[in-house]
Amino acid sequence: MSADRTLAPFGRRRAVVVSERRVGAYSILELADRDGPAPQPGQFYMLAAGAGWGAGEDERPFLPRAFSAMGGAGGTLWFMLETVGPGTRRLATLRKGEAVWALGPLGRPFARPEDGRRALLCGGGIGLPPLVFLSGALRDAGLDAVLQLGFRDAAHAQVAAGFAGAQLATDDGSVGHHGLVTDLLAAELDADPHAVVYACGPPGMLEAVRRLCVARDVPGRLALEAGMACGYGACFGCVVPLAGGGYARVCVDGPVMEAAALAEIPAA
Amino acid sequence: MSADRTLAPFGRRRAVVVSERRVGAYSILELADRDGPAPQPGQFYMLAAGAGWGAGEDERPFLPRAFSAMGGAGGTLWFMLETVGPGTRRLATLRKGEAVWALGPLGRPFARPEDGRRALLCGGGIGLPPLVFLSGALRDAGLDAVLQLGFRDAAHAQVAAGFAGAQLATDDGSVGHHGLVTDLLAAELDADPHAVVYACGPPGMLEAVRRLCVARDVPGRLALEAGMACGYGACFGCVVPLAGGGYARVCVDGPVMEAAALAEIPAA
Amino acid sequence: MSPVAFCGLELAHPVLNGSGTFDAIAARRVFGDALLAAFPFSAFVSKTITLAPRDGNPPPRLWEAAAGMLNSIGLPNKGLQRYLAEDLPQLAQLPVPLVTNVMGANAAELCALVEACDARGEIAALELNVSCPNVATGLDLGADPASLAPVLREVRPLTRKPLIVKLTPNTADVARVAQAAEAEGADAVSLINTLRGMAAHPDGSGRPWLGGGRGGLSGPALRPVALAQVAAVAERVAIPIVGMGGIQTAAHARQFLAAGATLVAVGTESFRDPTVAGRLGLALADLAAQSGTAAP
Amino acid sequence: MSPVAFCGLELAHPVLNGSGTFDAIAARRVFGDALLAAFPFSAFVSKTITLAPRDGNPPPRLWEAAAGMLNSIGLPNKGLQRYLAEDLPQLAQLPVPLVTNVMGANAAELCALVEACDARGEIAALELNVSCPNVATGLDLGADPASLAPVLREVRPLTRKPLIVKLTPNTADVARVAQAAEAEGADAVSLINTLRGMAAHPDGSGRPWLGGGRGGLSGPALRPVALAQVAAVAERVAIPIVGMGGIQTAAHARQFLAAGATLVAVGTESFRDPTVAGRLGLALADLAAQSGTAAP
Ligand SMILES: Cc1cc2nc3c(=O)[nH]c(=O)nc-3n(C[C@H](O)[C@H](O)[C@H](O)COP(=O)(O)OP(=O)(O)OC[C@H]3O[C@@H](n4cnc5c(N)ncnc54)[C@H](O)[C@@H]3O)c2cc1C
Ligand SMILES: Cc1cc2nc3c(=O)[nH]c(=O)nc-3n(C[C@H](O)[C@H](O)[C@H](O)COP(=O)(O)OP(=O)(O)OC[C@H]3O[C@@H](n4cnc5c(N)ncnc54)[C@H](O)[C@@H]3O)c2cc1C
Ligand SMILES: Cc1cc2nc3c(=O)[nH]c(=O)nc-3n(C[C@H](O)[C@H](O)[C@H](O)COP(=O)(O)O)c2cc1C
Ligand SMILES: Cc1cc2nc3c(=O)[nH]c(=O)nc-3n(C[C@H](O)[C@H](O)[C@H](O)COP(=O)(O)O)c2cc1C
Ligand code: FES
Ligand code: FES
Repeated sequence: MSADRTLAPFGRRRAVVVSERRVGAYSILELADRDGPAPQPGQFYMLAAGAGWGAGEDERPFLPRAFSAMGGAGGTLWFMLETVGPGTRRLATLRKGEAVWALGPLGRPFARPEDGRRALLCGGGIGLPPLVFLSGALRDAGLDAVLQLGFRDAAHAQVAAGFAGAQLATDDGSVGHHGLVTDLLAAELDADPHAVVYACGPPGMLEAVRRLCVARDVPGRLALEAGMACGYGACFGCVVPLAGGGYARVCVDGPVMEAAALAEIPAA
Repeated sequence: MSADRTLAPFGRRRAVVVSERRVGAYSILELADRDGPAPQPGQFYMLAAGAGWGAGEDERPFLPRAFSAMGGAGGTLWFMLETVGPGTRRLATLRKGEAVWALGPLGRPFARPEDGRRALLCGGGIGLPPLVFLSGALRDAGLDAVLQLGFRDAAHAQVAAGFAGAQLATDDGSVGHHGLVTDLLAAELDADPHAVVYACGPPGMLEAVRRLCVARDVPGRLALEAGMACGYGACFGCVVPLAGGGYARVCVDGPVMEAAALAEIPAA
Repeated sequence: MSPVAFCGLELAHPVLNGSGTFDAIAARRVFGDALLAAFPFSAFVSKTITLAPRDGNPPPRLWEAAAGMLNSIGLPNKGLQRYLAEDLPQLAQLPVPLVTNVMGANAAELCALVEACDARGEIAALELNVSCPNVATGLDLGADPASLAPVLREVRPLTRKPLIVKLTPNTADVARVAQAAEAEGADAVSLINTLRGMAAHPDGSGRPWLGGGRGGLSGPALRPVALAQVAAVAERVAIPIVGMGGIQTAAHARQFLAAGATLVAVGTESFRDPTVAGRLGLALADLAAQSGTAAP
Repeated sequence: MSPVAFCGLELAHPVLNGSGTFDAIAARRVFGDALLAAFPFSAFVSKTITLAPRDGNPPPRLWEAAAGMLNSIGLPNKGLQRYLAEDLPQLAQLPVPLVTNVMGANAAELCALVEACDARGEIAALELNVSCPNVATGLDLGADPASLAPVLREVRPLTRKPLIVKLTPNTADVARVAQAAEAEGADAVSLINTLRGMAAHPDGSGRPWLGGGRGGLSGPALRPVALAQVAAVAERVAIPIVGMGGIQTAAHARQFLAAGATLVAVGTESFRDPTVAGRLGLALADLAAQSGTAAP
C-alpha cells in the first residue's frame, strides 16, 4: 500500500457481475473488471447498472453512485451495499453476468501508519468496506491493526462474522458492546495513545471520531461520504467544510481526509 | 360482438404475464387480466411494464403504449408486438410472472357487417391483431370473412401461419402475392363489391384502403393508429383529420373510424 | 373527508386536475358512471375555452421526452357558445365544483368570456389562461406584469366568482407577475403551465416533430422548476396558490403544499394512471385539515 | 480530423464542455496524462471565474432529479489572480484552445476580468456568464436586454479575443437577449445555462434540500427547452451559437446543430460518462465538415 492514489483509466468500463449475495442487511457484489488496475484501501468507484438505470422511484437513478472498494485484486472487485434508495436497489438486484459501468479507482487512499503507531480501524455500518480492505492490506504488510465495527443490530452485524478478531458494538446491544463503536475507540486510545485512527461511517460517527482525534492529538484518517455526481472532481458537488475555512471536494481531495484538516462534519 | 364499446374499469390494473414468445419478427404477449372485462375486436389497451419502465434510450418510455387486443376471453388477453422503440423493447423482454399495467378495453370496436355484406379483412404488418380477433368473432357469429394479410418479408409473414385460410402478400414476394395487400383487396372488390372492408395497418396502406372504399362507395372501417399519451380522451393528442374538417381523437372516437368520415390519413 | 377551503369553495381534498389534462365527458364515455362514483379530483377544471371554436394544431401533437412529454395541442375547443350549451349540462353532473378555464387574445375577448361564464350557475370559479405557450397571445399576456395588469383591471369587475390566474412559467420572474395578478384582484394564482420546448424529428432532417412546431413540456422533468416557481410566488403573494408541474405521488404533492400551495393539480401523471389524483386526494385530505394550509 | 471554424479558432470537432462541468486540472490528478492523450473536448471552457475568490455554497450542493440534476455549487473559484497565476500554466498544457468563463457583479468587475484575461496569451476566447441562476447578479444581468446591453458596450472594446455571451434560459424571450448581445458586438452566444429549480428535503419538513436554497436544473430533463431556445435564437441572430442542455448522444448533438448551433457542449452527461464528449466529437467531426455548419 502507498499514499499515492492509483490512477483511474480515463473512461468508464463495462464490468460484469460475478456474484451477488445477501449477508444480513447488506449485499456483497463481486465484479470482474479485467482491464482495471487494483484499487487501494480507501479508494472508490462510481457504479451504475448497465441497463435499467433510471426506472426507480422518482424516475431515478440518473447519476452513477459511489462505492468504496472492499477489496480488489486480479481483475476482481468487491463491494458491500446497503439498500437505501433507487440506485442501491437496482444494483442489489443485478444477476450474475449482467453489466455494470465502473469508473475508478477514484480518490485518495489511506496513508500508512507513521512513527510505528498502532492502527485503530473504526467503522460504522456501511463504513465497513474500506476498513476491511485496509485491515487486510496492513496484515499483508506485516502491520498490526485493531478492527472495531459498529452496527445498528444483529441483522446488520451478521456481515462481520467474516472478519475474525473484530471488536463489535451494536446500538441495541444484541451483539458485542451495547453502545457506540466510538466507545471502543476511546477505550483503545486510553489504553495506548500512540496510535493512528482510520474511520469510516455515518456523519455523526465520523464527527465523534474527528473530535476524539483532535482532542487527543492523534492522527485520524476519515473516509468521508458526500453526495456525488461525477466522482472525479468535475462538478464541485461533494464538498466538506475545512478547519481553515472553505471546502474540499471529497472525491478528489478525499475521500480519506485528515481529521485535523476538517471542520465539523455536517449531518446528512 | 356489438357496435357499442365495452367500458373500461376506471383505473389501470396489474395484469400478469402468462407467456411471452417470439414468432418471426413479432412477439406474442399473453396476460392474465382476471378483473377485466373481455374486449371486443378493434378495442385496445394502454400497457406499461410494472417495473423498469423509463430506463431505455433517451430515458424513455415514460407514457404507456397502445396495443390492440388480438384476442381476449376468460380473463386472458393476447397481444402481438413489433419492437420499434423503448416501449415495445421493454414489453418484449418481460418474463412470465412479471407485472404489466393495463388500462382498457379502450376505444370503439368494429361494427358488424350490414346488409348481408361480405366482410373483407385487410391487414398490413402489425395491423394484424385486431383483424385476427375480428375474423374469429365473425366466425363465431356464423359470418364469413376473407382475411388478407400483407407483410414486408417471410420473417414477418411467419406469424400468419397460425391463421388458416388467410390470403398473403409480401413486399419482397417471398410468400404469397408479390406486392401490396391492397392489390388483393381490390381484386376481391372487383369480384364482388357487396362487401364491407375492415382494415388495419400502416398509414400509407390505410390511406390506400380509404381511397379504394371511397372511390367504390363501399363501407370501410379502418382501425387507426396515432401517438397517444392517455388512451381515454384526456390529452387531445391522438387526432386524425376528418373529411368535413377538424379532427377526431383516435382513442375515443376511434380507433375504428368509417373511411368516409376521414380526410387523407397523414403519414407517420 | 376533511374539506379544504379555497376561495369560498369547500373541497373534499386538495387535488385538482390541470386544465386540458382530463376530459370528464370523454372519460365518462370510456369508463361509464364508475367515473362519477370515484371522481379523482375535488374540483374539475375544464380545458381552455376560447370565444370562437378552434380545431387545434395538426398532428403529431405529442412527443415523449425524458421523464415527461411535449404537447402541441393548440387549444382545440368548441368555442364558448357550444361549451355553454352542450358541455355545461354534462359537466354539471360531476360530483364536484366546476372551474372553467378561458383564454382570450385580448381584453375584449376575455371580458366576453368571463361575462358569459359569470351568468352560469354551473360554474363555480374561473381560471384565466394567460400562459399557454402554444398560442402567441397567451404567452405575451402573462409573461409581463405590465401587459397583464390592465387586462385584469377590465376583467375583474365582471364576475364575483373566484378568479384564478394561471401564470406562464416562461418568464424571468414569475413572482412579479403573480404580484400584479394579486394587486388587480385575482383570488388565486395557479402554476406552472408547460415550459416552452421543442423536439426534432427522429428522421434527422432537423425539422420539428410536432405539427405545431414548438410545444410545451410537462411531467416530472419540470417538477424542480415548478416547485421553485411555486415557492417564489408564495414568498410574494398572500392569495392562495394552486401548485402543479410533474406531481406523481403524495410526497410530491406535499412538497408543493409545504412550499406554499393551498391546492395542487395533477396533469401528465393522469395520462399514465387515470385514478392517481384520487389516491393523492385521499392521502392528503387529512394532512390539509390538520396543517391548516387551507386558505380562507 | 476535420477542423471546425468558430470565431477564428480552428477546432478539431464541434464538442466543448459546458462551463463548470469539467475540471481539467482535477481530472488530470485522477486520470493522469491519459486525459491529455484522449482529451474529449475540442476547446476547454473553464469554470466561471470571479474577481474575488469564492468558497461556493454550503453542502448539500447536489440533488438528483428525474432525468437530470439540480446543483447549487455557487461558483467556487480561486478568484482572478490565483486563476491566472496557478491555473493558466496548467491549462496551457491541454492539447486544445482555452475559453475562460468569467462573471462579474457589475460592469466594472466584468471589465477588470476581461482586461486581465485579454493580456494572457494562454486564453483563446472569453465567455461571459450573465446567466448563472445561483447568484442574483448573474441572473438580473442576462434576463433583460436593457440591462445587458450597456454592460457589453463597456466590456466589448477591452478585448479582441472572441467574446461569447452565455445567456440565461430564465427569461421570457431569450432571442431578444441574444439580439442585444449581437448588436453590442458579441462574437457568439452560448445557451442554455441551468433552469432555476428547487428540491424539497426528503424529511418532509418543507425546507429546501440544497444548502444554497434554490438550484439549477441540468441534464436530459431540460433538453426540449434547450432545443427550443437554441432554435429561437438561431432564427434571430447571425453570430454562431454554442448549443447545450441535456445532450447525451450524437443524435442529440445533431439536433442542436440542425437547429442552428455551430458548436455544442456537454455538461451533465460527462458526470455519468467522462469520455462521452470525445465519442460525440468523433461522430460529428465529419458531419460538421460536410454540412458547412462551421461559421466564419
Ligand atoms: C466515497 C463514497 C463511498 C461510499 N461507499 C459506499 C459503500 O461501500 N456501500 C454503500 O452501500 N454505500 C456507499 N456510499 C454511499 C452510497 O453512494 C449512497 O448510499 C448511494 O448513493 C445511495 O444511492 P441510492 O440511489 O440507493 O439512494 P438515494 O435515493 O440517492 O438516497 C441516499 C441519500 O441521498 C439523499 N437523497 C435522497 N434523494 C435524493 C436525491 N433525489 N438527490 C440527492 N440526494 C438524495 C438522502 O439523504 C438519502 O438518504 C459511499 C459514498 C461515497 C461518497
Ligand atoms: C390503437 C392502437 C393500437 C396499436 N396496436 C398495436 C399492436 O397491436 N401491436 C404493436 O406492436 N403496436 C401497436 N400500436 C403501435 C404502438 O403503440 C407503438 O408502436 C408503440 O407506441 C411504440 O412504442 P416504442 O416505445 O416501442 O417506440 P417509439 O420510440 O415510441 O417509436 C414509435 C414511433 O413513434 C415516433 N417516435 C419516436 N420517438 C418518439 C418520441 N420521443 N415521442 C413520440 N413519438 C416518437 C416515431 O415515429 C417512431 O417510429 C398501436 C397503436 C395504437 C394507437
Ligand atoms: C396535453 C396537455 C394539454 C394541456 N392543455 C392545457 C389547457 O388547455 N389549458 C391550460 O391552462 N393548461 C393546459 N395544460 C397545462 C397543464 O394544465 C399543467 O399546467 C401542466 O401540464 C403541468 O402539470 P403536469 O406536469 O402535472 O402535467 C396542458 C398540459 C398538457 C400536458
Ligand atoms: C454542476 C454544474 C456546475 C455548473 N457551473 C457552471 C459555471 O460555473 N458557469 C457556467 O456558465 N455554467 C455552469 N453550469 C451550466 C453548464 O455549463 C450548462 O450550461 C448546463 O449544465 C446545461 O448543460 P447540460 O444539461 O449538458 O449539463 C454548470 C452546470 C452544472 C450541472
Ligand atoms: S463528485 Fe463531482 S466534484 Fe466530487
Ligand atoms: S390519447 Fe389522449 S386523447 Fe387520445
